[in-house]
Amino acid sequence: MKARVFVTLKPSVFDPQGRTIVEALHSMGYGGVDAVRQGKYFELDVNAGTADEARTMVSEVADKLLANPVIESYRIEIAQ
Amino acid sequence: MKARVFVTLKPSVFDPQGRTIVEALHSMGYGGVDAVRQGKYFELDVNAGTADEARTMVSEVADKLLANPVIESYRIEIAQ
Amino acid sequence: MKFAVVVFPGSNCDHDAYHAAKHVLGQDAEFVWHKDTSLAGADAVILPGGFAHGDYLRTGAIARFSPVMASVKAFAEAGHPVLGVCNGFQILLEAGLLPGAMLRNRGLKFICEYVGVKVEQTDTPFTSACAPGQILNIPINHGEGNYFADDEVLDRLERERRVIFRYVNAAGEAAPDANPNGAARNIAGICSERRNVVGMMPHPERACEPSLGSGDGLVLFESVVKTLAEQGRMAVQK
Amino acid sequence: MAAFDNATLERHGLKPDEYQRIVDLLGREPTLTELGLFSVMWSEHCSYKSSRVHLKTLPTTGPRVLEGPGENAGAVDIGDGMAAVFKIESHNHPSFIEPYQGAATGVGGIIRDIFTMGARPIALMNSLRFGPLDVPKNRRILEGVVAGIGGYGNSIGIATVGGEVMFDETYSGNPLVNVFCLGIVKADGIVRAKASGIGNPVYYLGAKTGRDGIHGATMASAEFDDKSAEKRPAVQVGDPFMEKLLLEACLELMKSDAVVAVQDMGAAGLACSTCETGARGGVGIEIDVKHVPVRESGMTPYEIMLSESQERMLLVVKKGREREVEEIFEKWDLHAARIGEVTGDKLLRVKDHGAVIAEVPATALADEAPMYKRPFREPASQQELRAMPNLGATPAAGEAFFVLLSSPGIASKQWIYRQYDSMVRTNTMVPAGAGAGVVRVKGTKKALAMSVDGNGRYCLLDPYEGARLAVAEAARNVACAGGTPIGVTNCLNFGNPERPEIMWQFAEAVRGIGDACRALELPVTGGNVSLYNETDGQAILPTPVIGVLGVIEDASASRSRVFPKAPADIVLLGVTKDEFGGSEYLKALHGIVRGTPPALDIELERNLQSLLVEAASYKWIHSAHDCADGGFAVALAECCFSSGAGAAVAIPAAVASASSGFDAATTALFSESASRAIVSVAAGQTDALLIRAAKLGVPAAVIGRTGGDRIRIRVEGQAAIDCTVAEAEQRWTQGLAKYFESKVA
Ligand SMILES: Nc1ncnc2c1ncn2[C@@H]1O[C@H](COP(=O)(O)OP(=O)(O)O)[C@@H](O)[C@H]1O
Ligand SMILES: [Mg+2]
Repeated sequence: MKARVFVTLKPSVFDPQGRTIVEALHSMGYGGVDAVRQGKYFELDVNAGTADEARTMVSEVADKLLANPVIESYRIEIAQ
Repeated sequence: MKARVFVTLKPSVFDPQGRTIVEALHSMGYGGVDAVRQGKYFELDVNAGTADEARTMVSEVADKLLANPVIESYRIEIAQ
Repeated sequence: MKFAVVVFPGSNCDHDAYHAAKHVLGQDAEFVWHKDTSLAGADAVILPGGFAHGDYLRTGAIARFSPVMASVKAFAEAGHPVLGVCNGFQILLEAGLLPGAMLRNRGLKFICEYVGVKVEQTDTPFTSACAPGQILNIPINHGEGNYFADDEVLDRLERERRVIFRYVNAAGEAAPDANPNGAARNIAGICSERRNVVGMMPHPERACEPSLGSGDGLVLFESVVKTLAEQGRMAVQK
Repeated sequence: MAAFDNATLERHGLKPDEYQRIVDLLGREPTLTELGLFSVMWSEHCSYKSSRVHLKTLPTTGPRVLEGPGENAGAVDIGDGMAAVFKIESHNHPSFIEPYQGAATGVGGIIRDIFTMGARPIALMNSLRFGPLDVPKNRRILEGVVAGIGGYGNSIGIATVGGEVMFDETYSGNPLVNVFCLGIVKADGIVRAKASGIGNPVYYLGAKTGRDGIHGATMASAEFDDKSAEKRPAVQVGDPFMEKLLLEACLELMKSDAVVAVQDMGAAGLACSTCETGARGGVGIEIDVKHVPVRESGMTPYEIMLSESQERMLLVVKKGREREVEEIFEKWDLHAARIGEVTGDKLLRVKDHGAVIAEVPATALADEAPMYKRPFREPASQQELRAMPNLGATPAAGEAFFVLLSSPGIASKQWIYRQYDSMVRTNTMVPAGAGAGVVRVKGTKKALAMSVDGNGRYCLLDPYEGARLAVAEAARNVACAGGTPIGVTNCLNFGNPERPEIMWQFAEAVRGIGDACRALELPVTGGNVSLYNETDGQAILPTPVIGVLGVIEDASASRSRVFPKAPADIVLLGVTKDEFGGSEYLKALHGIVRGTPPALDIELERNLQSLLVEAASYKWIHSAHDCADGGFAVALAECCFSSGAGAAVAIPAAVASASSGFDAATTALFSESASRAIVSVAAGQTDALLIRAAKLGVPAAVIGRTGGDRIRIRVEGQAAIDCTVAEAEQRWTQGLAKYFESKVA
């Protein structure tokens, strides 16, 4: 089973990378991009009986390893 | 308009981070995770008239800046 | 001769390259701000190490759009010597002046330490004064020096003798345990088709004075002087 | 007390009597914004209210001192018209909450303190404390802290040239991250943070203001409990790229005389920087928060004033010269905003779209915080701690040697410093991990040597002696590198000062630092205090960390600890006594921290340091290394490691003092007597060294030669240690690294 995890900085947390990217885009002429936030994206192959089981396991994994709960939050998608 | 860009390493490229994560997960008892690939995830606020316009602009941005075609590929989602 | 050292916002080995060229080697050197576009008067260009634009997004990804890069490209196309060190190498890759890309170090950690670097080819402007097969003791200092290119590109680089530097052990072998970062085929540096553009991860400018630990890097700077003198391309000041 | 209820005051960390003091100073109830200003400015972190009475006793003057405590950093004259600017600072609490960002922003903060003075930062060091590494959480903290220090320092391009790391259970919930930065500046180019010139514009430069770290300064002044997790939104994220731009822009700006004052925004952000620059200059500052660039919508003036977003600076510019400075901001693509001006009324006045929302005498915030003479008392358990328990049979010396070498406190720190750029700007004369940090000063013949040291175990047993020993060790490390110590900075990490036992540790430690510095004629030019380092009532070991800076007149005389390849005489300087209190030996082999720490004979120490500096300057010696944690045997081994040389030596038995009950070999090898060093001597110079040592009254003996590939130590004629350098080095190299071995090939 495939799972995807999207990890993003919490909205209140400063994202220097995103800011630098926007500024680069502006100087390249892409004034139409107002804001960029950079996050992480994980694709996991998991061995689980059901989508629910997969989700439970992946949430655990995200909590413990993939995301830093102090500054990040995450979202999970399970695809069969 | 919100756009999301997912950048992932091409399958042929070794992903040292993904590999380290799998090993860490195995040693933490998550044997059920077979493989992990780490990528990048961007959320963009774009100023565009239509979803198509947004997509065009974001593809350009991804081609030029967000992804390196030698090692990475990307996928775009536009959400209103 | 005159070295132009390009300064990107976030470059931090710019002074070291300048110091090596000017104060150790005794040649002329000048800084060129990334928003400038003139390389007039320069005989060789150095893209120094550092963290241009913080290396945010990807190393070198933003820097390649700096105004100066068009001039660097033209300078390279005219056959003049261009050296990219560390972040400078990463920028050359992103700019397409050299093939391949950088991945994170295999161990995922930043590494600062001396390594053995073998000079594989001496027919570039930056290795012309080296002995063939000479092993240099120079430091690396990077988190993303894991050179990647697909096999086709790698084979072509080998065929065209464009792998200029390789990580080696004390015996001079490009063995796996001599590879600090996982770089494909222990590659530490490569050159362009015309051989005038060289990119390398190790920092020769940090190894130009024995009192700091090693003087092995100076030969790269001496090489440029030698090559340009041989080509009659500039008046040697020294 | 009408305006605010107790809960509000408590949230602001203000005691009722402190609130009353505010009302008295203002002659009225404060507004909420004003309450916030007082809350951060009067916090322990910003006001030093518990520590000031003691800190005042430290010696701060001397012929070389250009700037003592009070400015952003201290400055000393190093000759050639140059000054060294240096300081150490803690970022302990933020590093526990988010190790990477906490440590990274700590590095960012101390670097700003240095370039705020107009100095170019050229070296960093760090002093770290963690809980035992068999606990996964402690490993994660260490890994994050080290990555954060490297992530920031490497990116901004300042070499990390030294540091120290120690481990103890008490640091598990309270890791310590102390960072030191050194900069250089022309002596007449030092910039102060004193606002002046009524009508001069006040600029805000750098990153936008977000809700980061609001109440960080008060957080750093409160103990942890189960609820600290709730304080988490306060985490600040470092942006080394922005700081690199700020650094270059500020140094460029300060070359012109268009800038009157510069102040970084650290703890307590805009509040602190405005009232401090105003108070120092005896003027007022008026700003309107509507001009402050913000990152988030809907920020209140309260939040804007208290935000601790990183990488921001406050500048006072000469009126009429605005264009000049703005051009420099633009060159570096930095956002700047004119937020107000200098006034003559000595008030910090904050407006919100023209309406005054706070109006407080700048000195009331900056200088009028309460000063406490907190009660202190020696803990009842102190006598018991100082007694040595019966330890049973003594393990064989060779076994103990290996245990010590692989103990994380002693083991090689290469796994750590390999992640730091230790060479950028090509000044580093002593390689990472091979002794004190040494950087040359380009444009002169000189080099600067520096070391940070502290030993919480000694301080637990006797904070006064422990602090003196820390000063002595840091200075000795500098002297071993060939540097004459010229200045001291310190970072005082302790538990809750409201407990008399902790306050006693603090007072004793400060007294010890003062006495040692006076005896060695070393001025203390600055420092930092971090209190409330305790979790659920368990305080950390009292940990004063001392940073010493020294000058090496001729950079080519700088010395590392590493033996030469060619054979050389080995000389031991100093005397070994039976002194095991607080030793690494007791900790690593018996798991205890007991006894009396080594006695420090400060006269001997002073003479030893003079001898070391002289011996280096005349190039009598190849290498020098002090005997500290782990004693003589460990120090000798460290001289062999990475040299390619072994050593064969014979040493006498230790001088008996208080008997620990260990056998002769164990005592001679592992006792931690102070004021000792191992030097390798240049060919033909042994007599010169010994004669000079005798003149200075420093015991000195040729104990053997370098060479071969074994470490062989005989004590009183009996073989005590005999192993290959390789097998010893393997244990030393793996001792720390083994906890972090990645399985990725
Ligand atoms: N956190 C650190 N960062 C950088 N270097 C470190 C760190 N910890 C230790 N080192 C280096 O490792 C070496 C050994 O440290 P230590 O045993 O404390 O030295 P000493 O015995 O001279 O007091 C020194 O050169 C020191 O600078
Ligand atoms: Mg030490």
